[in-house]
Amino acid sequence: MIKVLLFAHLQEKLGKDQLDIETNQIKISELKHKLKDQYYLNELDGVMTAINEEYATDEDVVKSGDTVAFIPPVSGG
Amino acid sequence: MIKVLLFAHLQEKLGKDQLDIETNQIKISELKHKLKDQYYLNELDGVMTAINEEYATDEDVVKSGDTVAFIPPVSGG
Amino acid sequence: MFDRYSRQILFKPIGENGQQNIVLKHVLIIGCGALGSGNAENLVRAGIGKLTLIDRDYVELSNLQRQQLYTEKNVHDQIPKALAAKTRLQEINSEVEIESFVLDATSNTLYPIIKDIDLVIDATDNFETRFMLNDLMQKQGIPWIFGSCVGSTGMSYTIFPGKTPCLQCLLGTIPVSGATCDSVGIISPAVQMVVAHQTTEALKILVEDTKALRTKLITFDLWNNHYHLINVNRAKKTDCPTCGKTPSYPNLNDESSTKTEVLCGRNTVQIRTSKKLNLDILASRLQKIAPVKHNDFLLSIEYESYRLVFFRDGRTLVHGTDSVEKAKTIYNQLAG
Amino acid sequence: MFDRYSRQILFKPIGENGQQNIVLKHVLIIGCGALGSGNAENLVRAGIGKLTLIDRDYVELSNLQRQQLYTEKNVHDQIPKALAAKTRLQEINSEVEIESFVLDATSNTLYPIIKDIDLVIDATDNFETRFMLNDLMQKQGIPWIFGSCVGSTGMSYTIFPGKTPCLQCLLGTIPVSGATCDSVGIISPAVQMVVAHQTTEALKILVEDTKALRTKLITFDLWNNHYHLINVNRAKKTDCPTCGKTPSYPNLNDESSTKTEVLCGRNTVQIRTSKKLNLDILASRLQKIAPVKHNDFLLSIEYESYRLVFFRDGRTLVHGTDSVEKAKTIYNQLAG
Repeated sequence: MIKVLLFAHLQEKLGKDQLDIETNQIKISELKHKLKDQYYLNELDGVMTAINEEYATDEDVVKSGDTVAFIPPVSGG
Repeated sequence: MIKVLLFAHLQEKLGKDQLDIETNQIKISELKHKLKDQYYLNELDGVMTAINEEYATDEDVVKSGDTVAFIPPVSGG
Repeated sequence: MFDRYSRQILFKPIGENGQQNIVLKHVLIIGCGALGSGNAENLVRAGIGKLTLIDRDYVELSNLQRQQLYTEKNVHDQIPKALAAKTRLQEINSEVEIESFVLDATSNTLYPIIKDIDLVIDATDNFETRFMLNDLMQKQGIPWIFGSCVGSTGMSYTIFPGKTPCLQCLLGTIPVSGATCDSVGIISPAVQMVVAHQTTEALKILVEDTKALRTKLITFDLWNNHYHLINVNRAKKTDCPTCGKTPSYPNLNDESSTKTEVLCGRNTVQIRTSKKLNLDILASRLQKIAPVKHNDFLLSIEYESYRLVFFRDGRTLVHGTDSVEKAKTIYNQLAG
Repeated sequence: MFDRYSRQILFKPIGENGQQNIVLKHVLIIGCGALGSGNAENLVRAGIGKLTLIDRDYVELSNLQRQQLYTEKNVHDQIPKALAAKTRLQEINSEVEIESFVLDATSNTLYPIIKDIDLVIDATDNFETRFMLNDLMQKQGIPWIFGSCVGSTGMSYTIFPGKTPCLQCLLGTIPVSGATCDSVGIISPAVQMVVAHQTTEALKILVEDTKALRTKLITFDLWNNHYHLINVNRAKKTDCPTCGKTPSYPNLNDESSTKTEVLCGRNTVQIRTSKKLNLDILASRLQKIAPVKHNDFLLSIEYESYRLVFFRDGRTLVHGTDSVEKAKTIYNQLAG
């Protein structure tokens, strides 16, 4: 199982701040696809990704037990 | 191994903010004794203790792999 | 009507309804130092209905480094913090009703103030006052938000009578900690971190979004890059003398009419009497001894190596000693 | 000399030496909104040697909820933020040298300002300016502290040219995010959290305690009780167009002499020309059309359903539309 944390407007779109995804391992790019398909989270392009609090790219692979965070940059100041 | 985090003046007294203690399990009261003996941390009375971010008492037992935090209350405002 | 709060109303968990709630609420902030300044400014900018402030001190030069409501002019004029705070806060938002008291926060002075208070924010600088407050809040059933800071560290926890552990549960006894801002210093961001957490929880309570409440104790160290959330549910004690089944409220003892107190780390003793001081009479007496500075609220005089500040409410600060005996001697020489 | 900074000098990682360093340093803050106000006040209270402020906007009523330097009087007088900020900051600390510019922060306006700057604090409200700043800081080798906030969330990261990944490495391209304070709102504690982290890292840099630097990106959500530190070392790209081996600085393109910009979520268009405006001449012309409000820095007029604000530096804000075409039409009708 993979734990997915969502921030800012992704949270609002989904109505909650975390999700559990049942899979053993998945590439970040595939995980994004999955979330776009299942939850209409089209805002996942251009967000920062972290696996277990480490910066990750679309090519990285996440494994069962890992926590993935999708962090959309916010612009206000 | 047990990871010990120290805050505020405990940190200053020790000169660092964490310690590793080589043991399989130990009661918090014994761990405090050990630290008082080895590092002269007499300020450990009256500090809050947490094991893995959960409030703990002197009677609780900490096991290898756990993180113990000693948090002295600060009074300023 | 709510144009000035538009950015806060746009924030979904507040919205129009939340703002309507905020405008109806009454918050008491105890202490107008660093944490008190920050929280008061936040709540006033957020449009709180009514704010009550209580503080016993006046603005000093070394406060300016971290106490955001005050200016050099306040230092020069030796204005009590509760009044300087009110003046600045009304310039920021004239719509908010602000009440301010230049008083020691004791159970005696707080009783008449807290009757219609929705929430109390702890901005005191010592655990004696916090334990008294803890008893009083449990007795009255008012939620309060503990906060403290020193150096680059701080902590905060929200206490709901009947629901959460209380301060007595968490700490057992009044901590004997040498770490005050006056002994090991403080940087202003540590203040703001605590303020940010206190104001956020205050807003959640004021807009009645209780399921969003943090429930955990936070502790952080900005210089050493630590931030921890501690689950303290287990700390609740059924035999707690404050929030247990048969509370005795051990910190609500009557205060004697004259009391002295060493202000930790400040090289200052406070002497408190129950009778008010007539500052005009005192001024005319003291100016024969040394030049006095005098405004509506206090009178200060340099005498030998000491500086004494007399307040209208009957308190005197003797700066330049941490000996109660010495302070009393000087006090009696001048005002006895 | 350092009596007013005594609580900060007592803090061991600063001390006397650190304070001596702070007093010699020169910081530039870009933007005097919420983050800019908070950071500027902190640094001025901390005794920074010299502070330079740049902001293009003036104080509006909806700013007061979270922008801590401003009052109702500033709103009434329509004072540019950079100037209102300076006035308040000097009341707080008259010893600090403060320079303020009512200007758009562009590579053209920043070049002459940054020559002896030790550190830049990002307090802008959009990523276009941040990417330009990222290029400029890499080119000049100046460290800067990214910060942003919206709703109850925020983030911050410290960028050292030659050492850390840059903003381009982290984000790839300028993000197209709809989430601004003007679209989804903001609460003041989110501002203070970012400010607390920016000021702390600034103090570490100013006192040259680089080994204490956080190095990780923080992101938090105060309403939902999240706080994360993300290790971003892996993000550094050797072929980055800004900080890579052969930088092209893609965001430092020349700005054309007239430029329009929709201010996201504010229903406002900014029109920028390279020639300064003579506000007196403009006032005498426009007051035949409608009543004008006019001070030394700007002139405002209500016209049909629009409000136009003309700045002396050649910029005009057209409030009441987000159509560039419409804004240009109105502008040309009045000032063309």
